[in-house]
Amino acid sequence: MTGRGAIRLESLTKTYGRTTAVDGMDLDVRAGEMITLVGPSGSGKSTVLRLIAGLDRPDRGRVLVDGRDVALVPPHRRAVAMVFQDYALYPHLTALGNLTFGLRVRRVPRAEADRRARTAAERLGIADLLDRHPDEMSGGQRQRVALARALLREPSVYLLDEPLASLDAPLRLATRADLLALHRELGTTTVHVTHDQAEAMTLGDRVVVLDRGRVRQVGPPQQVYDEPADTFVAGFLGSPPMNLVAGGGTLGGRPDVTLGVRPEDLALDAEGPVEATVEVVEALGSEAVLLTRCPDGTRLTVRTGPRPGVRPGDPVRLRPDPDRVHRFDTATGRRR
Amino acid sequence: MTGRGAIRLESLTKTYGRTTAVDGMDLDVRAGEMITLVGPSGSGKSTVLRLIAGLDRPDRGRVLVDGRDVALVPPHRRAVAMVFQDYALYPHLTALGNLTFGLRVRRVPRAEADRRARTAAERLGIADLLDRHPDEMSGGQRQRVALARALLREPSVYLLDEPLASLDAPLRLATRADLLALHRELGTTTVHVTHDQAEAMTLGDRVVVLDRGRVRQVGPPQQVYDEPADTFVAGFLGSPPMNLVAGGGTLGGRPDVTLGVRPEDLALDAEGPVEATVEVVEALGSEAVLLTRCPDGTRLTVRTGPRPGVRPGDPVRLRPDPDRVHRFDTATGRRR
Amino acid sequence: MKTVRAGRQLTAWAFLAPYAVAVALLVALPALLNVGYAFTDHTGLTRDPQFVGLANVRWMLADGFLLDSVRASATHVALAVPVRLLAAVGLGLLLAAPRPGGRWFRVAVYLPTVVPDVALAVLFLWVLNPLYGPLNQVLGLFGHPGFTWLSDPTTARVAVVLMLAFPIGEGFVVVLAARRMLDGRLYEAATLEGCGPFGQLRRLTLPLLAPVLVLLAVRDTILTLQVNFVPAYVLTDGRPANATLYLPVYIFDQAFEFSGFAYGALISTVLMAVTAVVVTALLLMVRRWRVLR
Amino acid sequence: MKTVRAGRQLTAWAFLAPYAVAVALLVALPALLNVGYAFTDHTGLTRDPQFVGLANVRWMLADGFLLDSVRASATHVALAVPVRLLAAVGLGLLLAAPRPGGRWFRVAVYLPTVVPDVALAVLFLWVLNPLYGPLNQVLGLFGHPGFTWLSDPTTARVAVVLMLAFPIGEGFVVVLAARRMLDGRLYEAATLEGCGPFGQLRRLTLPLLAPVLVLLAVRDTILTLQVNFVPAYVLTDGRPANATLYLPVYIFDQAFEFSGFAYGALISTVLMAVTAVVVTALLLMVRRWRVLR
Amino acid sequence: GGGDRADDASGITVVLFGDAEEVAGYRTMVAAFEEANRDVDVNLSPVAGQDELMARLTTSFAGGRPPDVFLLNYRRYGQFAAQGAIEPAQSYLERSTVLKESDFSPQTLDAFRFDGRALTCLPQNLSSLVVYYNADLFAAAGVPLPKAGWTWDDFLAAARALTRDGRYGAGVEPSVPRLAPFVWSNRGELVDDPARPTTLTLTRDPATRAAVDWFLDLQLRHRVVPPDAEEQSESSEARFLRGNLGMYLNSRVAVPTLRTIDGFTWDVAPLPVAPGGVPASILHSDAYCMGAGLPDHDDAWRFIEFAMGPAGQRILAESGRTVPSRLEVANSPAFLDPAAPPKSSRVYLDAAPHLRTTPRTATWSRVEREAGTLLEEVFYGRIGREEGLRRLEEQSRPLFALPTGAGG
Ligand SMILES: Nc1ncnc2c1ncn2[C@@H]1O[C@H](COP(=O)(O)OP(=O)(O)OP(=O)(O)O)[C@@H](O)[C@H]1O
Ligand SMILES: Nc1ncnc2c1ncn2[C@@H]1O[C@H](COP(=O)(O)OP(=O)(O)OP(=O)(O)O)[C@@H](O)[C@H]1O
Ligand SMILES: [Mg+2]
Ligand SMILES: [Mg+2]
Repeated sequence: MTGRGAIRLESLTKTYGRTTAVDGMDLDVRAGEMITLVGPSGSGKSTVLRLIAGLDRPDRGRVLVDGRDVALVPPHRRAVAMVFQDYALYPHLTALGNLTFGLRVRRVPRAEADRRARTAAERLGIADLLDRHPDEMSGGQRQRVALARALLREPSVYLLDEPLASLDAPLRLATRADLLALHRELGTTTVHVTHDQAEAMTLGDRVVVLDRGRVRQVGPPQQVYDEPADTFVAGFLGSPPMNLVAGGGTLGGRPDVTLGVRPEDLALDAEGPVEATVEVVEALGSEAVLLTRCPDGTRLTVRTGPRPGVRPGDPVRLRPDPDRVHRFDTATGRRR
Repeated sequence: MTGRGAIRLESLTKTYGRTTAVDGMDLDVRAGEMITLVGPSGSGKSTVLRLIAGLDRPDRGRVLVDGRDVALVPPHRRAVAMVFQDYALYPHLTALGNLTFGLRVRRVPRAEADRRARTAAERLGIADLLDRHPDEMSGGQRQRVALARALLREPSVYLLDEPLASLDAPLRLATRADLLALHRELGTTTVHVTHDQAEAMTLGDRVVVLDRGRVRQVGPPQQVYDEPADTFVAGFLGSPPMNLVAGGGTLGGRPDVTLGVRPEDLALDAEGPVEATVEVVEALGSEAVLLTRCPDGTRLTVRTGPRPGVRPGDPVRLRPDPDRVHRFDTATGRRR
Repeated sequence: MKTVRAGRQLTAWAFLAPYAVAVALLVALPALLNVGYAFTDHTGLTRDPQFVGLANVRWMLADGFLLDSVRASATHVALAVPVRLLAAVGLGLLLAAPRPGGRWFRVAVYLPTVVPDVALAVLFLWVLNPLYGPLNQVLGLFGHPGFTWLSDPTTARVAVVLMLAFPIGEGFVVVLAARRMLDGRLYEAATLEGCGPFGQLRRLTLPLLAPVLVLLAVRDTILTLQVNFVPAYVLTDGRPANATLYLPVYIFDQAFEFSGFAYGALISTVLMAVTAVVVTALLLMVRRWRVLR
Repeated sequence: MKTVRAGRQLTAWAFLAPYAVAVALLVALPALLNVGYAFTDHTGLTRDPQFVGLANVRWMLADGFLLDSVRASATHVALAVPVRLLAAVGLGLLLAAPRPGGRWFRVAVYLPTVVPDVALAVLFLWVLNPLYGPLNQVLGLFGHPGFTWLSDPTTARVAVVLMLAFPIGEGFVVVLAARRMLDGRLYEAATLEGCGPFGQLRRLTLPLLAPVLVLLAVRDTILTLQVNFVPAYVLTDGRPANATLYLPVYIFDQAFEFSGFAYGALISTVLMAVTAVVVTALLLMVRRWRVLR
Repeated sequence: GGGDRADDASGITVVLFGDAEEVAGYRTMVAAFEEANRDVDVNLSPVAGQDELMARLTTSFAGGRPPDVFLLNYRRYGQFAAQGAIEPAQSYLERSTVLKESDFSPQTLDAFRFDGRALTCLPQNLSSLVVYYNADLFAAAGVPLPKAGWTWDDFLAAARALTRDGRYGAGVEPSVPRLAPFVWSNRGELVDDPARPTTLTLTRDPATRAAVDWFLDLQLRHRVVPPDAEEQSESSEARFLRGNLGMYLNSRVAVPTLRTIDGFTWDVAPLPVAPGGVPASILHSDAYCMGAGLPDHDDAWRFIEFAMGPAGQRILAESGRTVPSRLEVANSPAFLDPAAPPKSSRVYLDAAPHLRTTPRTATWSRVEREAGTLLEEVFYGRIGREEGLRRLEEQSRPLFALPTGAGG
């Protein structure tokens, strides 16, 4: 807790009407850390960001930045930059105007502001759009303007709400690398929401899994992936998700234990202990996903290399990696 | 060309001011086909959809539906349903109102319209949001309302502009399956824009790669993936993208030929012919990506299983799959 | 956060307070006084007004002229407000879309608003002239003998409404601007759902513009009840047979012409109350629309 | 597509044509005639008007009273329009945000607009009373001897402006509604970029509302130049020394009191022209803003 | 209600002005007329002031529907007569079996001979400027009551004696018609040529100037009339009604209001005479006119005959507002009734021989308005006397020569 921008959420709660968007959430973000929020649609990710930014007031609980309760700090005095899920670009300004808005507010001279805006725009590949208005840009272009605008802010906390969602794959990859480099360089505390598995795994020091406004698990991505705290996390992280089989089924085990095995931990192996029939082969180019069905009706998803050499209807045998079988309490869903 | 909804685009061109969004595009979509448009941000994907829908008038070229030029058909008489990239929900109506809007326009009785809206909402998991207004929903919830609204339309053509972009991974997977099932069931011609590699590979009969308003390649997804027509397509499809090495480099070959090898076609092999040093290990949970650098400075991306057992700085040897090395003309970029 | 809000509220109130005081002192207090006068025998210049209780009210209830006046005002509002609204909204929506020549048409619609009230009334004196006026000439083309417009109660009322159907520029421009503020994307969505121009009008434009339309209706009601008085005064001054003796004209006559200051105060209090009721009713109607929340 | 558009255009024009004809026949033609009258010796009474060439124009150029009147009107517009706009916009923006008691305050701001013009003038006659009026009483509290408001040209003009600073309900409500139509998300974005309330006002609200504000300015200019005549007429009737002899009052007097019908036509033509010029200038200023495109 | 009935073919429209009491009188008269002439339907359309009347008449004429009968003040009828908007009454009167010229006060009739000979309208009353006084205040201050032939000095002395304790001696509206009788009494003239005036003569004629100065001095030097702020706070009429003003200068029009006084005794006196001058006052008279250009004037004339006949004149006299122009009624108890104040109503009749009129040109009302505006400025000391009077003459001069249609 030495650097600037350490965030602490204490039993934070926010209710809209009858919907509890955030439900008694506790979280510690170290100064300079980059943390990723993931969770199903409507689980309160955007709401958490809004509460940290001060755009909404919590119904209960506190937000502390660098140890101080910021309830009394109005949003425009919190050094926070945010990328909104729906961009929130100023429709009456050009891209350049959108980028320099905050700089001008902070009395950066026009020439200097323009220069900095141009640099940021070049980095994100929107330098030739600077005189367009938001309604003259494509979705991805708008999102890049929104991102560039936030990056120009130099805050003590970045709040990014799916900042790369509308970008195509190569651009997303490049921008992800950019964000990482920037974070290494500046060390600004960053809270980042994403739906993308790869981003969740690579773009944060830790990942927070939310479900219906509650934290399910917090930890380094690989750890959360490898040791999901419960069936919810296990089913949520990873695409395709983990195969979860109630105990005593094809994968063996006891009735009160649910066994889980990730698709990539099921190998096609003629000697494998599990017998199944291929139903669908999804070729994803770089890999393939087999949807198989065991004699007892259990469906198992298997991830293989690009050209698995099997076709729908083929009988196969599967071998779960014994080190990689997860055990959950069937009643509570918690890992055991 | 027997069913309804065959679309033919003939040298379609659309210019906004100095920007040519769509540039002499030719495309045939068979009746009942599901086709995927991919391309970098700003490459004209949304514009093509708008031209097909009749929301914009082409500057040149024609749109034919079932063989007839539809230039004279106003948009509200074209049997087209569209999901907009920015949703375009009616702010003054609840989710239910948004869903039943089109049904009511087509004089479906209120009770029947409500029933159908509820069914569609349940399918997409938004049944408990039906009395919310758009500004009371999360991003993913809004997108699902937009999708449900389009699905209720029963048109002869679906135009879907990134319909799943804001959904979390499990939901996206489920919805993708739903869309596929629906398409199999109804056989409605569908044009679909996506940034997601998995969707591009699985959700269309054919994929169309656009670049700056021009078609670069059309074909079944696996074929486009396996035999990209040029370096642009090779670099665009696949994440991480194909390693492209100018001829005569680490991968060998002639100077006028650029060689390409996909990350998954580079195996870690102590005997491999290519020598490299690991720079970064990106653990993505289900797999890992190694960024390596050869002695001549060439960077190669390698895709491996989840726990590759190497660390940054380790020297490794790589073996390209000889059947999977792509050859492109260095000058034109075209496949040879 | 509470304190911050409280602080900001304080600033806001600091700005608002002087205005509040001014309204209280310069309008509310005198208005109350005015209400007070309604129960005296004040004539505006004579001795200290004496309290006369409900005498004025009794007189009012028996006042045939007032009844005429109320009837005239009611008919007028019932006719003129819809006509003016329809014209302003219809033209505003039709001309909001860019179309060739639209600019000139917009100017043409606004033009009559620039004509001073008095001048407009004078123009209409000529337009309505039973012998040379163009209106009767046009009716003549269709074989109609024409009307002596200002002589018959019905045609006189119609004539005033007709005159006031032209200076609608403000409403027109408000509708124009509001229509242009609506998100075009919604219309695209509706179009693709099979909604034609009329469906869009009914299902999008009107609901989305509802607050603006109600505002215009409220404004026009007040305007028509209270302000559009000069042209009517000049054109007909209550004639014939009190058919156009609108309430403000009557109040004006009472307060300034016949020294019935107290009585004028009473009627204007009543007029204010009626206006307030009409406006409140309109606003309550609107509260049901979400957009105004 | 061209044909479809053409078809739709036709329908639109079919709706517009009757109005165009009506405007031409009932407003434009008479207005031209009015211009024609300006060059005759018409008195509005019986004789057939005779063409007198530029006699009226010559008289106009030499008319010292007209000069007074123009000066009065110009000062009035220059004072009243900014004051009214500032009040309407300021109050509209302050009261757009929900705040406790805001509803009542909104009603209070709208209230004076419901007071009939004539009644408002009567109220102000009392407010401005040099001995008993509350205004001088308040000044007295601050040790100021007070003014004989309606005796001095300056204070008389100020008094009229003061009176007209209250019936601003329409502009107020328009600003209120427009402000509420703006996307709150933009304000959140601006806040997070460090923009305080004043910065938001300057950088978001005012630019985004620019079209509405210009509209209000245009409207208020026309209103102030031409329509806000009844209260001024009642309150001061040109006194003192023609300091408040605003143009419409002068035109009214000319045309209706002194049988100067032709001259009245001439001045109202000029007034219309001046209004048109002012409005055009305002609108041209606005064309530079993108929002109106 | 009342006199306004739906138009029908045999009806006539009568437009006239007056305050509530007067209008009540007119209504009674119209009812009596309709009683006597059941075939004629009168549509009575009253307005309050002369300004509204002018607006009403102009719009009626411009709209092609002039009223059949309307009441006009003689200071205003010039602009109508000059336009031929009035059907001249002379020939009707000559043919009439009901009315004779000799029934009426000749000074009044003369005021309505536009070209000097033919009668344009028939004047219904002959009021004049007089002094109303609060007899109780006079008694309390020990000042002798005003009487015929009293002088300006008497007036000033009385006013001075009455001015004290927030009370003022006299109240007068600073306007040309109020000033004029003083000028005439001092043998001055308002204009250079009463028949063809081209300018006001307030400064160039020493006698006129002396009268003007005396009038202004009431305020500026002697301070016996309420100053600006006082007058604006409470009009002289209201002050007099409250018993706080010694003398109040007005015409007969004030009587209905003054009759509501019950706290003190009041009466009326003629205007004071200038030292070495002649008695003079100014005519206030309104006449019934018929709109020109109507198909027939028979019903209109019948109405005028009734209104100007004994019955009509008596009804109006009883309202207290008018001094009947019909001599027999003026001299009858209907007007002179000692029970109805003022006691000395004969003062109005005695003034008749000394009545004078302002010029009857088409632009006079405009001159009067503009001159009055500046006179008020000078009277209340808002601008200097010399400067104000100079500007007054200068600014009003072009108005005398206005082209037709250019107002005035
Ligand atoms: N203004 C509001 N009024 C009512 N409910 C709201 C409002 N804003 C959010 N909600 C509800 O609160 C819950 C959390 O919303 P939030 O936007 O935080 O979700 P999210 O995790 O960002 O979802 P997504 O991934 O779809 O963007 C949702 O159920 C949403 O419907
Ligand atoms: N109304 C407009 N005015 C000017 N330029 C426009 C307009 N609409 C789109 N463009 C430009 O046309 C090009 C194509 O836009 P389009 O929206 O079709 O891209 P896209 O392929 O959908 O991109 P994305 O994936 O980012 O949504 C872009 O460069 C965009 O900036
Ligand atoms: Mg969200
Ligand atoms: Mg797009």
